[in-house]
Amino acid sequence: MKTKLATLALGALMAAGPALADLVIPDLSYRTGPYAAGGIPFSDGYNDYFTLLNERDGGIGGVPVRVIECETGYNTEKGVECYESTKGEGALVYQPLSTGITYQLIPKVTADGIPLHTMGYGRTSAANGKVFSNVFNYPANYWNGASGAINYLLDENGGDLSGKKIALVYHNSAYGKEPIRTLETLAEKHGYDLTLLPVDHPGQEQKSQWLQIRREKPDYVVMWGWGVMNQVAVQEAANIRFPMENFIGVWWSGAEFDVEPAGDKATGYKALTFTGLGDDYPVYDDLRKYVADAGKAAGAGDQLGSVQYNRGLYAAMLASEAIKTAQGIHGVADIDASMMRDGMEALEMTNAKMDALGMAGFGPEFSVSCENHGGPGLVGVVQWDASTGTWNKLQDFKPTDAEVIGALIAEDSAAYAAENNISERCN
Amino acid sequence: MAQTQSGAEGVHSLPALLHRNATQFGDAPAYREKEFGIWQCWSWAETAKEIRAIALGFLELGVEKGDHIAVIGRNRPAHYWSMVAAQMVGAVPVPLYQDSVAEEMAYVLEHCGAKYVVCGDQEQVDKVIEIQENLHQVKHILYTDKRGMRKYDHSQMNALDDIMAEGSAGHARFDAELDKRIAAITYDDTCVMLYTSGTTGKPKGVVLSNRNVIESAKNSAEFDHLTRNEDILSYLPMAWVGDFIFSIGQAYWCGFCVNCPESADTMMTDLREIGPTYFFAPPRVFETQLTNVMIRMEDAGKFKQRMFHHFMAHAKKVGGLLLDGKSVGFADRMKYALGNLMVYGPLKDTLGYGRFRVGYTAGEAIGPEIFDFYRSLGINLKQLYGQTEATVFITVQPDGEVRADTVGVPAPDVELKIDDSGEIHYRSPGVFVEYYNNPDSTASTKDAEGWVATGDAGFIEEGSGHLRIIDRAKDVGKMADGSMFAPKYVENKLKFYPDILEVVLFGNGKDRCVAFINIDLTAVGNWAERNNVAYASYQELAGHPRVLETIRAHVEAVNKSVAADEMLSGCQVHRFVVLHKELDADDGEMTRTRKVRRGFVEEKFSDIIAALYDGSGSVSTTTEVTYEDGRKGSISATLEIVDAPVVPVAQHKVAAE
Amino acid sequence: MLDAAQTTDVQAETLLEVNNIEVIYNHVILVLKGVSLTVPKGGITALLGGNGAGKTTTLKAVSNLLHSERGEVTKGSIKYRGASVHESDPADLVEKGVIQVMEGRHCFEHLTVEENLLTGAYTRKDGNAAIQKDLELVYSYFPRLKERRRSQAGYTSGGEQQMVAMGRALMSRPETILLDEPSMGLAPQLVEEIFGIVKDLNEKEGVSFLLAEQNTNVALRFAHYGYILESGRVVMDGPAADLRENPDVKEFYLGMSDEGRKSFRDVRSYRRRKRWL
Amino acid sequence: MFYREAGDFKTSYRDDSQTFPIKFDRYRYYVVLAVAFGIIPFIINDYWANALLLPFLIYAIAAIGLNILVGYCGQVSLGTGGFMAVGAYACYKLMTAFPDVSMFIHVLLAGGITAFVGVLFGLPSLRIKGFYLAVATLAAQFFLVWLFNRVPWFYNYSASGQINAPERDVFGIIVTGPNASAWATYLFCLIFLTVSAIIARNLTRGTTGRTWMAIRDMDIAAEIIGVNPLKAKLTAFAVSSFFVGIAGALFFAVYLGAVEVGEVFGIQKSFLVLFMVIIGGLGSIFGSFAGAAFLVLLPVVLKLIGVDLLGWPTDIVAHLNLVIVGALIIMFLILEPHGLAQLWRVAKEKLRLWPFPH
Amino acid sequence: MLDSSEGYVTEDGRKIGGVVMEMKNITLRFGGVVAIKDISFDIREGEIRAIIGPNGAGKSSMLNVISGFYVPQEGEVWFHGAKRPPMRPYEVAQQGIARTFQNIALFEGMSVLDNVMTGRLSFMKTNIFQQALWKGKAEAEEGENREAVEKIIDFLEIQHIRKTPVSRLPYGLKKRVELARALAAEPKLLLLDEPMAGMNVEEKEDMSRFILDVNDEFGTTIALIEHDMGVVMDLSDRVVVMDYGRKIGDGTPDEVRNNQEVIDAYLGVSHD
Repeated sequence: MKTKLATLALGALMAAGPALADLVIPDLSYRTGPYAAGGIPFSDGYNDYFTLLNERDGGIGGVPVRVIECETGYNTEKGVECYESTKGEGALVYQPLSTGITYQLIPKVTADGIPLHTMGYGRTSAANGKVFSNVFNYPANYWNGASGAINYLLDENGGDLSGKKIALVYHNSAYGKEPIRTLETLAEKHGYDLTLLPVDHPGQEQKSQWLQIRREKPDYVVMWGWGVMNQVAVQEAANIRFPMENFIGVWWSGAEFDVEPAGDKATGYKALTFTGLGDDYPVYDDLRKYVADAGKAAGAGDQLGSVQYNRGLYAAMLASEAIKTAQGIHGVADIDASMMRDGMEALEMTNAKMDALGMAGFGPEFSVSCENHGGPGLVGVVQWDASTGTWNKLQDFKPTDAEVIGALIAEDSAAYAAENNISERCN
Repeated sequence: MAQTQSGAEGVHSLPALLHRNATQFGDAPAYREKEFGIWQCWSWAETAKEIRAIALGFLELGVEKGDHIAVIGRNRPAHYWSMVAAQMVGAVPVPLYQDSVAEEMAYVLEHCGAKYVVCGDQEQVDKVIEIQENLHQVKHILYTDKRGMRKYDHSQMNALDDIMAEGSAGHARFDAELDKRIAAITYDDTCVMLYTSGTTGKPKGVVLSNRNVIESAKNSAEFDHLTRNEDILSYLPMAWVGDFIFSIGQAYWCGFCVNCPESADTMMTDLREIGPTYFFAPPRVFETQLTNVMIRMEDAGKFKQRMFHHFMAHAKKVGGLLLDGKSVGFADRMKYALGNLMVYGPLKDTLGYGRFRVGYTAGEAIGPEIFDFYRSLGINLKQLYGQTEATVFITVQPDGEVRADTVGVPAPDVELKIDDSGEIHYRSPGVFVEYYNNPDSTASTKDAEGWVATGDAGFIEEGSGHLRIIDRAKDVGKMADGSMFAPKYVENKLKFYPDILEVVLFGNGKDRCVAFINIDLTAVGNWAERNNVAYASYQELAGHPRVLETIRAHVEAVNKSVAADEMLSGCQVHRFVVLHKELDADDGEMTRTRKVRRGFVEEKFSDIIAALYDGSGSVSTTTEVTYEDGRKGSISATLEIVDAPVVPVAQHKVAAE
Repeated sequence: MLDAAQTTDVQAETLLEVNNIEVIYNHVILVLKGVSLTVPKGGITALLGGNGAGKTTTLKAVSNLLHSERGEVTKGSIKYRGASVHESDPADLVEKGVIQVMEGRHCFEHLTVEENLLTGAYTRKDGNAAIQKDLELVYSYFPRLKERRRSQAGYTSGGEQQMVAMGRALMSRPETILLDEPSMGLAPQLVEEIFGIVKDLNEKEGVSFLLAEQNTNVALRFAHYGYILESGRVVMDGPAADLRENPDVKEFYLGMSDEGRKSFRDVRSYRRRKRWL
Repeated sequence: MFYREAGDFKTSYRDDSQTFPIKFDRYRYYVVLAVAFGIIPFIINDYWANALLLPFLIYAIAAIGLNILVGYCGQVSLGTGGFMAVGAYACYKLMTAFPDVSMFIHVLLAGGITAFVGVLFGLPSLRIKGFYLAVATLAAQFFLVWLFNRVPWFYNYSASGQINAPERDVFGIIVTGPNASAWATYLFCLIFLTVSAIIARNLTRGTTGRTWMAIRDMDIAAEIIGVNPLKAKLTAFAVSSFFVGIAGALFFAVYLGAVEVGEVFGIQKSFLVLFMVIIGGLGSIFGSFAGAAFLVLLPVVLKLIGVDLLGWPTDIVAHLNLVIVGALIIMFLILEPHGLAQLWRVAKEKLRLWPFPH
Repeated sequence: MLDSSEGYVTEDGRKIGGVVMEMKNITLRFGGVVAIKDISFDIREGEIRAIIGPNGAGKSSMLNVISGFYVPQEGEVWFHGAKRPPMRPYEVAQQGIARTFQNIALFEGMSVLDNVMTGRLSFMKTNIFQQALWKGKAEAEEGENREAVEKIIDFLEIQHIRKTPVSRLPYGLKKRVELARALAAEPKLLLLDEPMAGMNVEEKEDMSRFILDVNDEFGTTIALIEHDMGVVMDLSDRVVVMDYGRKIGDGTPDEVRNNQEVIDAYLGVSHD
């Protein structure tokens, strides 16, 4: 009891900080645990971009950005704690990089009026802005990913996948299960066989799944993995000599650290993407100048240019652009969360804009609307080359099966709306 | 004087008081006894019922008016009830010391001619049966605890429960007779007979009337504003007048609750549980408790010890003043309050004095240090001076006038006078009726006008009017050189050292004083542990050179202080021995109230005294010990005789003359 | 006083010296207060006293086994051959030559008798031959064990388990054995047998014993010196022969009255006060 | 030193066997209750509720439940996570199937269903003990998580397999979903905890508790005094699972709002609750509270100190957190194997004896 | 005298009734080891029956047969005139047979009071819901049984350790607590396995007193295993002597004491 009171007192002390004019961006990162390999570069990129804006531009619209990092360890309970402890600071947008935490936060942020950006993860049907007012998952979601993968395979097979066997190796969690329904629908449409192979958290144990793959010899393996699961899968695939070219991962399964442990054998492994590769962008000059070389980089500062670092960078860029948009809409520099939401809903990413930011072609062009919080869902494909240690682009950002996805989104969001008694907006 | 009154508030007897209590506040608790894990509780109404049942049982047994009913046992409600029930049927209750050996008990039983005996347990029954072999006067034995009694011949023996049940069952036959007997009790009828365990000679049966008991109870209760909300713990021997007046006299007068501990071993725990508001104990209890406090504190950590001593020092400074209602500075008050939170409060609580409102110590002189210790904690401990013959109260200390060196002012309705020899005499409504079957002693103690000689020497202090006791008049003697020999004075000074439990000083008619000393096993034992002195037994510890050295130092210090007193400077202790056994009532060396029987000791240990005077360095002796069942054993030891430094007194004498 | 009283050897070297120890369990419960005793080389010293008197606690204090029961020696010292045992753990003590045989035997039930015995030689480094020799020695003292060497200890009788426990202790070649309640639960002849072996070991092998025992009668017949503990204190000590003659010991510990053995049917519900003097 | 026990005596067995026989303890208990019910609801905010108090309250219920099984009945269980999941999924199915029924009923029924499942998985305890039973319950843990992952009916066929708590109320006060106010969720859980603790205390101080403890301490002796081991063990499993089920339901519905079974109710949850029970003290209701408080609050406090006060990087603090919590657990197991409850008892004993040391 | 089915009268005048329990030709084997070989004896109402014999003679196994831990391969157990089917120990307990163990089987984690309270199990009639509620029936029941238990605690003079955890008690007191627990069940037949083990004379005297009082005041039939011959000879009415699983003697203490086979196998010299 005594400890409890002491903590409460301490908590109250913490909460009473000085109120400065700043733009608060919580970063629910995870630098520990089995998913830290992905969490660290993403968070570094996210942080560094805002640092860059502060250092170079003095913030956004003259208001400095304050990033509050909070360690979740990819754990939902800690995610809730982080959310609760930061929301009072005037948080503008949450980017938890965890589908599990996203599910906790969707109702909470909606109630609290704070936008949630789940870029390429989270609840896919949140793309339906009519139901999910405060949740955004642009520029692409899982179902885009699933469809993108199938589209790519269709292209490879001349538009016909009938009779082919495709296996889905997925993280046995909300995250991994997300694409199943799309893949099933697409299977009906395109006539392929789908085998589901769940891998339990954290994913180190996949022997039986890969034995099954060796036995059943699917034509393609699609993977929804994260963290340590990815490298184990790639390693296992190499071990059973599964042709890497026929192994394609979602964007969260396509970073350097996922394939490097398997060495040369990983060459040929493919992954989806919605962001640019490498550090050959002008923005990196500034990043080096203002952030990395100035010793202000987040974390160890050694992640610049890596896949997930770029995603973090991209997420931060989208956030800052949404802030700018919000500032524009409301004519206020020190915006609040609801303004931020408006900004995100009105976000428009054009090539020109990205060019100006020194990030030309870093992501697809898209615009967000009241109805559509999911963006266009353009998906690219990259392939790993172990000899150079680089990811090479195989296919540019291409559209996915909007018809199928749209119907699924409508169905799932309608179910959610019914369950939670939400009436549609944007009408 | 109250000789003509017909009874305080119209009640003539304890049964009448019982009736008053049972009708006026029948639901209030009258008795509690720790048994079967909880405090069993009897209200006044229930008590009245129980006592009536016992009385009916007595009638069933055929108890006649004027019969004596002995009660032998520890403090239990049933025993107290038996006494009142005895009064109801017109009999005289005679409580006996339960730890008496059979021999002692035989004398008393024979002297009072008790036909009925209420025994606490098998042990007492066995003693009575043993006595009965020669006495043949006891008609019936009752016992309260059935344990082990199964196999006895029950033709002249019953469980108290059984006769209660029988009495209740046959109430139709005896109700009228009982009511008649109750109604017949007058104010001057005998209430109780208590045997004094004199330090000399055989016990004498002090007859106390209803008037003695009720008037004394009433006066003393009013003096201290006792109410019926008091709780007392009854643990003192039932045969002692103190217990009778507190646990029966005042309890019935005020209607407060008498709590009986589970057993002697659990007394301290029970004391803490009950937390009496009104308390009575001889100094020895307080001494022992203080010794224990100090010993336990010595085992405490450094911080606690320092805190304890710091605050106790402060309490010594202001605690007594606060209790007396004197003015004390704000800072001191605050510090005392803090001390109360940290030390005094918890200490009082763990000792069982958390609810202590008023309490008395009597029977012997209490060391000023000890007395002040308790008072400084905020415990309103006071002294009184009394006797069985006075139904306890002669003088008492009023609130606000409490001092260690006096015993207070005369109690209400008590007159005092000091005769030429310095002996204290008193006259009061509590003055006893007579010594039973002993007109000579009665006459030599109580004169025709009702003045009673106490046998103690003392004087009334100028100004305050407080009585100061010097010593027992009979013990005061003269040294060979004619200077005064007042053993108590020196003994008390020595006994105030926690290491020393008991002292007997010799020197009457001799040229110098010598002493027997008993060490306090708890205190010295603890000291031994702390100082890495190994010992296995009392005897070994008592003979340890370092212990002797310590005691010698105490004696030296006392000698110095005695030498400073011109009158008594001759009483310095020249040589002493630390005895190999504790003086014990079973061996006849002490009375049951733990007063030394000087003459007996002198005789029994004459060989040691001789050695003390003949200059030998050690003495070998064999001492007989008596077990409760009368069997004898013996122990032998070689005692080292220690010479103590004395302050030369010649100059003093010159100066004095 | 102690040396003079030793019946076996006046000049006997003191092995174990317990000086004024105080033991507190659980930080608040005082179980031993100021216990002092000595065990001379080659002596059998008995700790006597009722249940809860502190005999076992004293043994455990010596063998440093108190910690496992949340007890600690808060005062005093325990020295073995002049060196404090406080710092050594029970295993070190075994190497120094002190081993405790616990009350209730504590054999390894699933091991055979012989395996049990061999565990006792665990700390020894003097090679198999020596151990085998000692094994034979143990068997010579406990011929019953030899018969049952292949039986699982759990299936042997109480007396045999006690022998196993003692034999196992012997295998560490101890100088001093702390023996806790060796007679408990044993049939009368077995008690005699066990104590006979104690005596043999003492006389022939020179092993010193400190034994805690309820069975005062037997203990005082075989021991040289006795300490009587009550309520965590030593209340009496002396040569065994003297103790046997002490009237209080007779009454309270030997069940003898002036008229000989008292019948258990005639027990009173109260008891004489003890006058340890 | 705060204890004043003189005059605090008992005249009936009823008084003697009450939960807090000492007056001071009783008053302190009333004060805690008064603060918990009368003050905290008025000053509580989302952070306190969601980050500290709700998890504490809910874990305390779970810990009480597990403590009954492990601490009182001596049956080791590693299936707590699985049983919490049963509670959560039962609650979810009930909430969605009967939207108009009070949430209170749902939680209770969820507890009941879990009790039933607990009894089923408790059946092996008759034949197997200790380590083997632990393995059996571990199997239950994995089976249950697998089941809830595997059978879409349990998650109403949602795409992600997640279950989401819709908004439900008790007497019109919303207690689940995002619109539930902090005080309402807090009070809702507090009531469950208070009642659970009282029930647990009543059971453990009476006949049932004694039969459990008898089985725990020595099953042979328990049988010889007439304890039917089957009945005793199964009641322990039932009561324990009932509490654990309630905790699971509250954990899902009130605290998290959305649950993914593998992550939230995985084996690590079983261990977490077991740690709470061990650190708190086996066989002590207070220990369950203390253990829950310790493991819920310690990381938060460490984070507050490390990140907010000292400004250290979050990952270092997170790692430090693990190290410190781990070290404390080990330290506890070594220094005080009987847990916080024992520390508390010793402290209390010391205070009662104050200023004396013993 | 012993053959009378109506019972007999002891030297000290107690009336012993008819047969309460009869063991008929019991044989018990563990694997190949024969623990009890074809033993028959009876226990009569109100008597104190001792079973003696060397360690490993099968005495404890016999008690275990009576209390249901072992089911003998051969022979019958008759209780109150009816043949007893194989039972679990708790069913035996419910029939009114209580016992203590040689190695003490107390609940170490519980207080003395709780241990003794467990003995009252068969008197507890409230269900788990009433107990969860506590107030009302459960509380009343607890109080009533507590009272009964306190009487036993008082009887056995263990008041001072009432609330002490059993694990802190020395062996002798544990024995007493175990007896208290057995008595709390108010058994018809009480089995005591070495009640005096590990006790000094003083404590044995106490225990003797308790056993006699239980037998005499509650009329409880007692069967006990004991090694202290003084105790056995003083307390028991009839003695069964076992050796290596066989019965080698049965009769009054005097008869047994003078039985040559018994002297050879067990007593050795006469113990007085």
